[in-house]
Amino acid sequence: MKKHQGFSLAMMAGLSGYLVVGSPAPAHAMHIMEGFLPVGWAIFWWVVYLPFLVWGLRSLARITRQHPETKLLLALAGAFTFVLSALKIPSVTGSCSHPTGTGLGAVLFGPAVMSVLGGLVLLFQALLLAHGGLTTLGANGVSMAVIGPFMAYGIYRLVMHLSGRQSLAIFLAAALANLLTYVVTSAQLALAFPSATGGVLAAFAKFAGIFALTQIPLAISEGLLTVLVWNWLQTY
Amino acid sequence: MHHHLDAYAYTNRLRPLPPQQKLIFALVVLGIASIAHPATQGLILIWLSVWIVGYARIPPKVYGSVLGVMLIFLLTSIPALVLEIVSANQRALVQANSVGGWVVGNWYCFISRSGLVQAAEVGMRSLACIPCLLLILFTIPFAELLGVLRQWRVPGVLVDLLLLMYRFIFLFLDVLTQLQLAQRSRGGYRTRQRWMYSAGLLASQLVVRSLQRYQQFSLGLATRGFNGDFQVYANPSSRYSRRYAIESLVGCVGLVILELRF
Amino acid sequence: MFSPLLEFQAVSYTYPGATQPAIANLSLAIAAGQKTAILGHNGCGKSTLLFLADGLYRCRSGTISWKGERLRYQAPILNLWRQRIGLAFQDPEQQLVAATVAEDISYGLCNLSLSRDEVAQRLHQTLRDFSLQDLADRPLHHLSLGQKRRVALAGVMALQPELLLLDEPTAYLDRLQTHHLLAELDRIHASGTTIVMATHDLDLAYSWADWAIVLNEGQLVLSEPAQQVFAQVEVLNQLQLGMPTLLECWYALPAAWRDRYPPPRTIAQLIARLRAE
Amino acid sequence: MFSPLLEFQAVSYTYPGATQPAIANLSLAIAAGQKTAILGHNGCGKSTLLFLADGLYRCRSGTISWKGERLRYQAPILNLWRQRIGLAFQDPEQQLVAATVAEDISYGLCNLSLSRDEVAQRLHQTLRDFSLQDLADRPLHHLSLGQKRRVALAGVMALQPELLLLDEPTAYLDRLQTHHLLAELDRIHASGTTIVMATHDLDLAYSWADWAIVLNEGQLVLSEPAQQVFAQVEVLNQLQLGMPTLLECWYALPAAWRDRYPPPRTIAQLIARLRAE
Repeated sequence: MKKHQGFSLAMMAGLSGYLVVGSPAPAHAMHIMEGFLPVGWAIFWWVVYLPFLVWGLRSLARITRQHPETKLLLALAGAFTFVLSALKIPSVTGSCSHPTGTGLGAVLFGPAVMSVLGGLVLLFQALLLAHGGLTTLGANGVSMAVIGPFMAYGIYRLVMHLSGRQSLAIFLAAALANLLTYVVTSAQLALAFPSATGGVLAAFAKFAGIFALTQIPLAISEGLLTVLVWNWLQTY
Repeated sequence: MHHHLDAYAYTNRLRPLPPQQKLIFALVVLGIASIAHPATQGLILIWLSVWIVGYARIPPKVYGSVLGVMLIFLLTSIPALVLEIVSANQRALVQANSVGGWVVGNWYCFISRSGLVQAAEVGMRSLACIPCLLLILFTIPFAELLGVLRQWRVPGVLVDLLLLMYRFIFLFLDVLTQLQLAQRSRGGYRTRQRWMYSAGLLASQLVVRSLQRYQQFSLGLATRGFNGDFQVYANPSSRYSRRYAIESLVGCVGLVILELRF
Repeated sequence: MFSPLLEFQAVSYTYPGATQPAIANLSLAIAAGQKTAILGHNGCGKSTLLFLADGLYRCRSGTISWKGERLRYQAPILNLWRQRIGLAFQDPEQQLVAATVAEDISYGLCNLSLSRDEVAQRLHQTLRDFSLQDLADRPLHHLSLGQKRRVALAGVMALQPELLLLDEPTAYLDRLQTHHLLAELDRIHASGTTIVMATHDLDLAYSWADWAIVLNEGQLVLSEPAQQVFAQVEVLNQLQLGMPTLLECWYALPAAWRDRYPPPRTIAQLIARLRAE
Repeated sequence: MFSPLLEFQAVSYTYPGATQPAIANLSLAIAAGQKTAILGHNGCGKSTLLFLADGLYRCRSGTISWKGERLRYQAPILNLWRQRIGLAFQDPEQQLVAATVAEDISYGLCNLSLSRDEVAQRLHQTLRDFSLQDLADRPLHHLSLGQKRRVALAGVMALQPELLLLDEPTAYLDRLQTHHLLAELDRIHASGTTIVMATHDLDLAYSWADWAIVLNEGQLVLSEPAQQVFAQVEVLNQLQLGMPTLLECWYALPAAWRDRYPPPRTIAQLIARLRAE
């Protein structure tokens, strides 16, 4: 019995230490790292991501044929997103993490454009910083470049339609896009690593639960930050 | 910030090799690593580390620290894979799978045997795949990678965007580091509230700067006869190396044979 | 007198949203083969003038012409125009686009729809001319400011313009870098390119220019041979532009000494003249 | 001899990824109340030195101390350190963060967790000191470069540092703007602030500095009273730094004339001495 208690004490200490130190663990800055997903799932997410990529590319090609200078603007937006994700912001638990910036990008440029730009940002993060990876780019692309931006754009439109309050719309768009990105990441991990007893749902609850502790404050931080940025931009 | 990671791609000893040779090699090994058995994956980790540290002469300290950071992320992700929670009355059902556990209220929390196996698999796979990514990162300059993408007929819009983004990323990183230093020199980031305020100012400055850059760059492009494309002449100065080709071919075939014997 | 290469006739330009014109009713001519300096305070319209000359801004009134042929703002004409007139910006970051030095220099060449061999040949010639061979495969963000300026200039000169416009080419450069740049400009000038430089560095303009143009608040004050401009001490002082240090020293000397010689343009000339006493 | 305000002891710093150290085994002392100029080519380590002095970079070896007290890299100590030492960056664009002039100047003050009244009072004092009242609510991107430099300097001086570090404060400024800046620096110096200026403008350093430090490739070459440094013509020429124009003119004069006077520091002094002949 005594041994058992010591063990659980050690487990509790380990768990809390883990929660404090290792914020969004395998999803560093919410990216699943290279080689983390089984090959079947890696391919699956690539296949899911590709249609969005092609669709985004088509709309980009159309825009840039008419106005070649928009390439500059898009590249600047992409570089901005990349650099923003290198910026550390404090989250309430005391750890630091990075904003995704996709919420702001989606509201400014639309979700189709972000599905390509997000992918390019992920590629740069993999090739320049070793964040994320090539095999897992499909999975990360779906969460960060497709679902996050679509959600942000939808929420922004919806809230603007319902309340007309821009600050609120921006806050919700950025915060929920951030939050949803992590929910999708959790779902991807749960699908790949279902719990032996509870299946996918239990695994999802586990992953989502663990990340929630750091991600919810972070999502709020990103929402607030985006509102701050938006308000400053209004003065220009 | 991370400028120095990019610096090695331009100064490493494998620089003269054609980027295609290095890229295809890294991608093939990455493919093998993502489906192989743990023992093969271990060999891949060792082999590619020899390439990065031995052949490319990336300082072991730098390579080690990047790998170390990855290892920390891996370790922190293990609890999520091995911990399981079931309601206390189901405890008997999972006894076979449990290495040890404890009761919290109505819940039984345990370390699962299958989870441990899974964590080991994931860990080995990541440790084999990451050096493949790092080989690309440390030895192929991004400019040469773009040349390969053009050769492989990747859509022009994509290559143009990558080219411009690469240029702008370093411009903005520079602005970001300088502005952040300036904020620190004036006492920013002292409290959490000021931290948030400072970071917000920084982000909005970046947006403003990017819009200003847009105007400046469109003038700059006009002077250079911009016609909608970003065609450049890439100078293929690389030399194909038979020695490295043989080693990579023999190595990969060896890995596949080893894999099939399992 | 001179055959004017580039000519401004009553040109005005106002920035969108501004109340004051940046360039007001300006007429001047740039002669072929000359080294022209455009002088004036920051904000006097020097950069605007260069942007207008390169067809980047569209003048609100007046005409700009090249060898008597008037500039019209249509894409093919503008492209040809900008091929003849090269512009190096104050901030080299603004015109560098590609990933490496060689790629960036080749960018302008590729826009000319030359053959690949022609591009390669001119690229290598340019790299040699500007001693950039060792930096050819270096990414742009690893270069120092002096090197970036050299690359930007090389990218402009690769297109073999007949007229080269430089906006504050020595800003942020130290003496040694300035010295190298001037040597490069001398080489470019010797090869037959006309050069116009906008600067607020009077010492530099004094030692370098044949012809000087003085602007103030968007208006032309002087456009005369450099020696004549720098002799008008009162005008320069009234505009608070000051005088080249060398000339100030020279005027400080006893009048009897000065009468026999024209003012020296370099320290070496000054020393030689003093030795002669 | 002097009471050193800031002291470097065998300090080295290498940028991450670089092979050569940017600052190598450097020891020097900045005396209170003096006007110190740091001279050297671009890339010789001037800016790095200032960043190290402000605690923005952490030195790899050696110690930096303030009035004998050693700098340790812990948040509260660094905060206090940076309150005493103000740093104005080379490019004001990279230092100004807020939207308007008043907001930017108050940024540093708000970081000090002063009371609202105190912030407002010091903000207005600073606006008055730098004659920025009229610009207070102007957005920063509408300002000219000279105005931006003034705002950047005001933002630093609002924190009332004891030591002011300036990185190339006159780069891109024209003569008139340089003149105004120097007048402002004189006021700051007269109010008791020690000033260190990194510059490659020898003419400026010669007329302004009491003490001069010469760096080359991250190493200390000279740290002596300015007059002594500028007398070492051979060392300066060997480093290809050149000489102040005024001094070159002076040395060009017949030796018999020069023997009776120390070298002039301004054109006015030169003229006065020549008149005396």
